[in-house]
Amino acid sequence: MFRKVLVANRGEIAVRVVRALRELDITSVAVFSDVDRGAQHVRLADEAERVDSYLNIDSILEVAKKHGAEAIHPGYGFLSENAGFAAACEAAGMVFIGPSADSIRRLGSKTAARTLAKKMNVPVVPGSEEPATNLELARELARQIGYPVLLKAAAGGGGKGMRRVDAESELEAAIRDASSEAERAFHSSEVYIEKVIEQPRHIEIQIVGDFHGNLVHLGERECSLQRRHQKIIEECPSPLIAANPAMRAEMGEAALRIARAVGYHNLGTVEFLADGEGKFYFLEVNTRLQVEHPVTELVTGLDLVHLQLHIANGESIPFAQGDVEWRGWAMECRVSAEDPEQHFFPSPGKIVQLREPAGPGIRLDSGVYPGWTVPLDYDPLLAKLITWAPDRMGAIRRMLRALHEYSIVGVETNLAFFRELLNDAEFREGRLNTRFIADYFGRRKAGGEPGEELELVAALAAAAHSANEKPETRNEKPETSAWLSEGRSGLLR
Amino acid sequence: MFRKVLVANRGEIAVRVVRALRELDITSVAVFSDVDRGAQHVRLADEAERVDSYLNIDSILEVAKKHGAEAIHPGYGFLSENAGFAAACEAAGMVFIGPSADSIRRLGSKTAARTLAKKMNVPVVPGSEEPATNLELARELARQIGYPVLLKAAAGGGGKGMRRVDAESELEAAIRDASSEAERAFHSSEVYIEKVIEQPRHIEIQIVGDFHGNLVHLGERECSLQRRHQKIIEECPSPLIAANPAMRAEMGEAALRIARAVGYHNLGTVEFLADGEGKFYFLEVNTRLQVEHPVTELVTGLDLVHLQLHIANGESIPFAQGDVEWRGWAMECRVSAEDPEQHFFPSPGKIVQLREPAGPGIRLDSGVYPGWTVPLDYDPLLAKLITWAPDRMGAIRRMLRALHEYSIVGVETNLAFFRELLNDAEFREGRLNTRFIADYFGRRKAGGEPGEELELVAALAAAAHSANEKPETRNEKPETSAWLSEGRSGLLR
Amino acid sequence: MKLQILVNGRLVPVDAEDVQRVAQVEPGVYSVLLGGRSFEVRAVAARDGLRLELSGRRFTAEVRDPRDRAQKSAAALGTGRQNIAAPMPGKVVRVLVGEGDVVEVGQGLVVVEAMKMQNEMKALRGGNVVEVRVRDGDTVSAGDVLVVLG
Amino acid sequence: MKLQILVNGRLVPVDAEDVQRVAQVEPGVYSVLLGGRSFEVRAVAARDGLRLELSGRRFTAEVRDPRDRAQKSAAALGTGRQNIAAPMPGKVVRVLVGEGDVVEVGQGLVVVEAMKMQNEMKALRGGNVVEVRVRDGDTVSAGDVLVVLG
Repeated sequence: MFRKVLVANRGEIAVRVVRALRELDITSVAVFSDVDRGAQHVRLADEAERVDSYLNIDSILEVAKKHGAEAIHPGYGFLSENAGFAAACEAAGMVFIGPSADSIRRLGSKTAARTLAKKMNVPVVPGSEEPATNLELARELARQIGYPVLLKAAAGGGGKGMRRVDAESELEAAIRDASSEAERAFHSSEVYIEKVIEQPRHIEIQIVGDFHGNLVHLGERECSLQRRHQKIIEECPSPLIAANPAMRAEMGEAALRIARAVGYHNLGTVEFLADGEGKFYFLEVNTRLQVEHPVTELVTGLDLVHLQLHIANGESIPFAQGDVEWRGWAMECRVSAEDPEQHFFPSPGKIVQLREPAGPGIRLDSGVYPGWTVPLDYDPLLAKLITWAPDRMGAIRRMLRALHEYSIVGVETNLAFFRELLNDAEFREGRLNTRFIADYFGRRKAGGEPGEELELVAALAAAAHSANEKPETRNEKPETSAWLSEGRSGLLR
Repeated sequence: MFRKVLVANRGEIAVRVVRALRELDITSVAVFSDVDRGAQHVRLADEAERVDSYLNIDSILEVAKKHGAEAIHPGYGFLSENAGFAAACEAAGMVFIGPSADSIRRLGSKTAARTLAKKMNVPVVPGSEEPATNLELARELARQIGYPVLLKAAAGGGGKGMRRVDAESELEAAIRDASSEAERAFHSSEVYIEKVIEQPRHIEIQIVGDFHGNLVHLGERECSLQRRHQKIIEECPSPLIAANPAMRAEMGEAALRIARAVGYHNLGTVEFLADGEGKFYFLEVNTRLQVEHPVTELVTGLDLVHLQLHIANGESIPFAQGDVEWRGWAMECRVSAEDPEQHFFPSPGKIVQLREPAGPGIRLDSGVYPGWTVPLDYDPLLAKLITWAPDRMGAIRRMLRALHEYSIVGVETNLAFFRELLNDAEFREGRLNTRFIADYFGRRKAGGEPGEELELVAALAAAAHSANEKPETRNEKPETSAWLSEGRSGLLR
Repeated sequence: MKLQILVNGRLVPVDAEDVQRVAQVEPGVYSVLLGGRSFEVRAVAARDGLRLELSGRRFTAEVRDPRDRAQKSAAALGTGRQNIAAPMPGKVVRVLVGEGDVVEVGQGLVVVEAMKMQNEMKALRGGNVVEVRVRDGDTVSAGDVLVVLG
Repeated sequence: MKLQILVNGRLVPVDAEDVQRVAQVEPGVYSVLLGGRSFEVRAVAARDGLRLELSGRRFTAEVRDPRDRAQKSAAALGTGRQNIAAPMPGKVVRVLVGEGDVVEVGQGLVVVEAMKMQNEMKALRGGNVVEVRVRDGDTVSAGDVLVVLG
């Protein structure tokens, strides 16, 4: 097995990979940008070195060489789906922990992937084969497909550069926004157009392949709950598939057909849209570890990051398709520094108080700690709270229990919003679709008044607090109460 | 289901039960002694009331009535195996979440339980039927059985009032210590004598029964690693049974025979000693939830506290013996405020810094938080760190990873000692017995010098710390650095 | 002795003895037992008094105390009703209106990008644009006024 | 500029610039990057300087600084080699020796009960009992001298 591996990422996923490396007795090398000097992944890694950016291939490879790393784990986002990076690793004699540069290239472009899917008899959503390079072409393509249509960045992922367009009048503005967003996110403004499937569910299949031609699927994840086209709650199994068990094998086989076509190895995820009747359409392939991989781990009992490392090391997948067992139900909430009351607007800043949930059936993959300042520069994801229980209702109740214990003070978060969602009748019935969150805001009831009891409790605590803080802070501004001042002296540099 | 349940306990187990109650939408009522006013179980419960002692039946029942609780969960220790308490609950119209007072009575006294076990053809360790009420009798009994012998408190548990006696010359002092310890712990000085089985493994069977006559065993736990006759590492499966799978059914059947004989319901644990050849001897029955129950939960996928509540509510066990499946390997370390370098001497005090492990395969059942003062008055158990993995080595490595992240500053703990043990070759080979820890101290190697690099790192941190603390603490004693002073102002009362 | 606490703008009288019974369990974290029920309150000092979190709800509180009053009124001045401010730091991607324009409720005014997401600042109510304080490419801090509506 | 730090009794010189590069991540918790390796150090002030935890090891450290010296030497006096002290608070269950007794290494002197466990304080080396400062039933605090051996 590798003796040393560099983790080319940050936040909770870098922490998760560092943990896996330690469990396999592999020395971990973290990289960090200036704002991340004191980040959790740097604290937990064996070695750490500064890079000017998580996107700078040269300086990452330089660190890898300097530290004698044998392989590089890209995590998700950043360079994880960059074929050039995969190729550069190989060129530098470094193992890229993921699929081949060729697979990334062939599956990375959505248009190319669509064509391949069609060729492999995997149903796709009607849409344009080539990117809409100019407004005229876009208008024409949109007319052919018929409104409403969806604009998507060709190189994209995570909903960046995505726009729904209901009428031609909106097309020009939407194209402009989508392209500029795509340009910023992926350095490619290419956008293409596809038909909107109404009330679709987002269901994806986890696949894994090795260098010896073994390809297995690990079942599905349903990720229909999305805001800004980004997933916020994922689960395994999918309520839809739990009701139609045959779909798992069907979709799994479809996913494996695409993987086989490119001789895929390591982890990958094939995303589908599914409609009410259980018809499903190929969406795209994510050629990397997925944010929501833990729900699959809790249900199958497999460790996907361990698996990635063994496979990259040339080992065979130690089980066959028939050995994969799905036990119970797992659900994940993506805890982010954002404000659901302001269109999920990001809310970076300092975490002045943090209490994390624990106990039976709880897994917390977090990238933060008390006193950590969530930087403005990156995605607002703070942690992933995952619960397991024998059934879906058990997982939901356990999630509510964990959310009750979870407290983050200093930045806005979506914790309270998750509590609401998990109590929503439609959510509990598993009637999900990708518009669920938007629709929810439509039927959302305003929270009632706190009531006199809570006001009295608040008053008592406020009185106790000021009685308590006065001695130390009489001569200071309120902001600089004892524990905040410690926090402020944060990094000594 | 019950609407409100009182938890007659403290520490991690009270927290664990409060969590289960919340997951079942049951209102939880915590009780607390004066030193526990700010304890974690009080913070997490819905309701809380002071009692003068966790052993005071009347005041606990009074609180239960006042709060309108319908049932009482006793946890482990304290009143959990007190038949009088179970009876008093019933008399007060309160459901006692555990077996009947009659079962507790019949299985609670070790001598009575031994007799019953014999009657049910369950092998027992040769020993005295009646307690050694006086020294003369003790001498005679010990001679009959033959040295070495073990003195045990008749009412006891957890090794309290236990003494090994290798020769008659030591008998008098041992009897004196054992009786006084038993008197203190259980208000009964009765001690009995049994043969010492050399190199025994401690293996116990988890049983569960309902009011409808269903009785199922959930497999074994091996708890051979003990200090002061108290378990510190437990695992499921037992390495011995993993090597001799037939033993699980054998021991399970033996355990169920005893349970059937008393019409047992709710959770119980039947403890055995097993020797090298896989012969096993009945030891005792614990008529309550066991400290180490989580390893069974992680491997079977069952929630034992949920199960206790459903059963106490009159529901049937929702599965049959054939449905119980054991998946993977779970291991637990009991993290305590004690100093392994001083014969595991307890070390109460204030936790000034706390970092807890998290992530894949980790479960932490903790009763403490940063700033909590571990009281002198109770058992030093702080938290239970449990890991799950597909196999034993995976569970061990994951435990080491978690221990690497785990840091408790302010009180002595056994964290570093667990790191040593888990790296011990004999432990990794699963060659366990109840003398393992004692023997380990025999072969233990002294830790090497830290080396210049670590000394330099320490020096740098020390310089940074004093540079950092000076401004705030120039005029204060070193103890009162910022976060300590906050802690000191701990409880406002 | 009674203390007067301003909670969400409402005066709540509390007994000093009850305050004594509140337990500080961690810095800024208070355990309150009231009528046998257990509550945990998290308090953080803010410009305008205290911000509290309790049972997943937010409260603002202010202990009646001469020293605090000055600060508060000072803070109050900061919040003009007509101003469209940036809720967080970011970069102005595109200004959609010019001074003198008439805008309707919900109309987009400025697009700000932060944490890799574009966010359109919308008009909270109809009116005309009195002032535009930013232009494309500007970097803005939280609270910076972007546009003033008359 | 070099600072002198006393680590486990050994003087270790450090560069002021290197100290500047140490990151305090939490109160009393320091992230040190040295030669590309990542270390986390936890520091707590104690009577006799600083107690540090690092890679699961314990260190004592003292920054050479006139103000500290007084405190330290004062503390030093407290630790007599002949004293058998209670490592923690508890209750004396039984005194096993009397003044004048000759004791051997490992011989039991006093039985103290704490946290529901009986613990026998043993002689660290042979000698004779100069003084017995406790009797059965006494309550003792951590550091209280129980027996003095000559």
